[in-house]
Amino acid sequence: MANLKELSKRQEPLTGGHRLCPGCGASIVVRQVLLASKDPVVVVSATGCLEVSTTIFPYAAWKVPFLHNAFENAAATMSGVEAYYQFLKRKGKTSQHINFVAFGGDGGTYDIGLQSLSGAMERGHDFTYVCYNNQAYMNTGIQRSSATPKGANTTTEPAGKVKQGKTMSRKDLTEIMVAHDLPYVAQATVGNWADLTRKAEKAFSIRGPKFMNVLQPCRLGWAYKPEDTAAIGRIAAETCFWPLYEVENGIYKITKPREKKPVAEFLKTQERFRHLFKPGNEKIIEDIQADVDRRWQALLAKEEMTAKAAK
Amino acid sequence: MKQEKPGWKNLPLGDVVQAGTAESFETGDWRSERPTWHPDRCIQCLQCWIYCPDSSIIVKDSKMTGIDYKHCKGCGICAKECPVKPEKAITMGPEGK
Amino acid sequence: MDNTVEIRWHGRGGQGAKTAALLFGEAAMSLGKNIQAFPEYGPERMGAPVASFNRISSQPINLHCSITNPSLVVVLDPTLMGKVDVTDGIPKGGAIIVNTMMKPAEIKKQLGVAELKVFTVDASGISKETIGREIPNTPMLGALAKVSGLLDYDMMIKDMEKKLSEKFKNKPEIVKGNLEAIKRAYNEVHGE
Amino acid sequence: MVKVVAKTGNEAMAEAMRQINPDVVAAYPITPATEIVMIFAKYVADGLVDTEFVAVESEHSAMSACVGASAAGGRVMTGTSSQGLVYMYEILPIASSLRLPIVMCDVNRAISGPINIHCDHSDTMAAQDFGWIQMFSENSQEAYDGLIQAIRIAEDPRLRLPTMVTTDGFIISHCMDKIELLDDADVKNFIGAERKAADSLLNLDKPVTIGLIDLQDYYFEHRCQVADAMKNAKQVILEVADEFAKKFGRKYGLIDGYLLDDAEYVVVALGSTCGTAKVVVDEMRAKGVKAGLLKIRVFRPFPAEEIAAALSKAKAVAILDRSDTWSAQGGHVFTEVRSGMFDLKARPKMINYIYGLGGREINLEHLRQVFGDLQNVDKQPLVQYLGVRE
Repeated sequence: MANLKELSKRQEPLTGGHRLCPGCGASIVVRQVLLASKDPVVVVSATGCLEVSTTIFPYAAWKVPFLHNAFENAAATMSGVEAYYQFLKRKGKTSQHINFVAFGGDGGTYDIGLQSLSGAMERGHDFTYVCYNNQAYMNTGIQRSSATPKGANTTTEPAGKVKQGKTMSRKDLTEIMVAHDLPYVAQATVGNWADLTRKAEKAFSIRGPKFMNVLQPCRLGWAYKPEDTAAIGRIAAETCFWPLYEVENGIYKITKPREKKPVAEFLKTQERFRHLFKPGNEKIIEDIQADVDRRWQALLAKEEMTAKAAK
Repeated sequence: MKQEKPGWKNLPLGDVVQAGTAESFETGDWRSERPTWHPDRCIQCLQCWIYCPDSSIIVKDSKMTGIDYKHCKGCGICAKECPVKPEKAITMGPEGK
Repeated sequence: MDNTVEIRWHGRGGQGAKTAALLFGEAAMSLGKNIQAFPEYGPERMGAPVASFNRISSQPINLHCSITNPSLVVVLDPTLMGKVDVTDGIPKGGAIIVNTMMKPAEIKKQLGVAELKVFTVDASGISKETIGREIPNTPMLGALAKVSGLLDYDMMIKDMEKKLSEKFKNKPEIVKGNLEAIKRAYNEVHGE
Repeated sequence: MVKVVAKTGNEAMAEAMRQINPDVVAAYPITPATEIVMIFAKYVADGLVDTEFVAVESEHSAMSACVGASAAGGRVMTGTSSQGLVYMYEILPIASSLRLPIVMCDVNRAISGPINIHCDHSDTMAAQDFGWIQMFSENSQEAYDGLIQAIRIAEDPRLRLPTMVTTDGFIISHCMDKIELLDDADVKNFIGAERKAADSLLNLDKPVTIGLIDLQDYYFEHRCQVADAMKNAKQVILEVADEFAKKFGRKYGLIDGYLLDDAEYVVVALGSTCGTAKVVVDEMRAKGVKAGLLKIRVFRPFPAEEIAAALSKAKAVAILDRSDTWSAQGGHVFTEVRSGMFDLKARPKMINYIYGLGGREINLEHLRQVFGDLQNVDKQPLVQYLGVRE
């Protein structure tokens, strides 16, 4: 795996001068993923924070080729880009290897873009889809998505007098992608650059469709101080709210925290969960903890089971 | 000085620009907190560089050489992630003193 | 318009009424005619009564409306008679060709169409004997060629042989069987 | 060498696609356009084309993939119909604003609801505002010729506009007709061996960002560029048609008249109905009525000046719309033709017929009625629904 000195010699994928919030995790994801590529990259992005803030005409922050089409179709758009590249390769018009990377937020990936993503993954296009997952529609003002966790305060499922934020648990898109039988699926977070770039490197070393679900703390929507972005990402992993793991050809491999911290350690770092700490809401935090534990145990079991199957 | 924007006849056809034009766009004026780099304390671990959301840690030949104040928005991630103890190699202070 | 002949084919979904119209159209085109061949479309599935159509003309065909008064009607499946009005719209002097072992006079009586010419041919039987299975649409091409007088017999056989040989390169027995079916139906169709 | 064959509209379009040999095709099945894709998929499976075929999971993804492949620099085609086109609507104006010369076969079918699989022009007409060139076909030959010309038109450096060529669902798409094919080599020479893209996402030496967000300060300018290209498109379409006519003998215009020059009573129509109308024009002429037909081949850009000039001497004009705007003021063709005629000093009386929705029959009798009405035009309402039960 490349160390930081080696990474720093690579082409910087983004310039400064984009209009993402100070402390935004999305551009951290982009830089850490794309720097992991030794080969040239070509990027497609769904509509979202990342896209609108980095490409305000005539100011493009991307130093690598970049295409935006619409909100729900980054994967389908990339299918076309990759198809043309395959055509060029087959016809002997290029021999240059390119790593194709599609970025989408959780709204454009979990919700409106799920069909497009599923289709592209099933068709086996050779590209890596990276969901920069900040667990709500941050670009349009913090509306809930199916990635929004239980209890979170969003503008379309707000905490109020009789409701305490989102009532349903989040969709597990990583597992949905695993069910597509992809050669590589990974879950990572902002805050552990070595883990994220290693997973991106791994994805780039594999031919076929790859999916990476990267938890991206959002200082606007989660409401915390801008310097905490990476630190909160790390707590998400340490509490197993967002386990770091990868699935390569069906075999699970989990990066286990040294000590599994209570989920409240994660929840209390952000305003979006503040109402849960009011008297009377203890049960909700207990439920969230139970949910985290159940999913964590299931994950451990999958690791054990698939390790056996691999032997 | 305000620059005249091109009319449709002078714009290239289609919604396309050369890569990296945002470099000329200043976001340094977003800053209310200003990072200061202390080279004497810096251990050149590049944690600040890999976590900077604004590509504003200047690295030359794998060495941190300064901060791009034209683009740095002053989020403070670099200072927070700096592992140097007891005093960090990047510290935050108020902007525009 | 005057020399345009309009034809309607009746069959059941899956019996090849559409294919028959296409084949007849292609054959006529090969012999220098202007043609149209089109099926009637709906969500019907296998077994449902279906129809298909031809226009054959020595002039370019501009018309794109449906055919309501065909001068020639081909019935691929005799069990349709009585369930579908196969004689609908046929003008006086028009002809209907039925795949059946019955005699033309019997069919004429059954359909109650004194003013129409009725022809019959046992296309199912012919196809079983020549091709080895029941596909009446192929022999009916021969019967229609005879009754319509639209296609020169020798030229049509030559053209069919060429097309079938291209399609079934490695199966000469299929080519032979199909040609035989067309020839027999051409000769065995009779009417009054 | 001219090769005469019998082909349905779908087969003719698939054959044109084989000869065009696009780099990428992304498509999804929908009646009655499915056959085009099925036939083409077989060409791919048999190695008769070099195309990378992407069998997407929806029309939305079909158009999205087309945008991706075209932005990457490829020559890209697709085919669809009705709901499929409607599902693509969101991406159609993106294709034109990015100046991507995607070429589409659109088999005209009514749009839901109620669900219906048969022909009308609602799908294409509702897509008229997305910056796509739209060409209608009277028959399989026009669809075949139009598709080949569409590649040249779309990729012309002055335009770089996506282009759709339509046929009438079932009436043409499934009707076997006699058509003349061009040699593969002639098609290749006519369209050029490959697309020469101005910008390519895959050009690593000159990386570009495509599809930026435009705010108040640039959006209007970019849309104006599309408007300007549409203005130029008429000239380009005619140039391509002229070259096609010189090389292959078949001549096409933006509009095509039939016995129009001295016509007093004129029907304006699009697509297959024009063929049927020609038969009635002949009938009328035989009776001494100066009847004529104006066929609109190119609907986008709209040839308003050409139509106005062609109709200026007519006494009465019936405009036939196979779609409704639901404006209570007539169909799409009617409002555009009427607006185009406004500046004439003397205008013929113009009336509108909305007909054939959902595949409803339009036959000789209907057209005879229209020509009859035109001879008593003062007694006619502005808009009539032709062939509907009351």
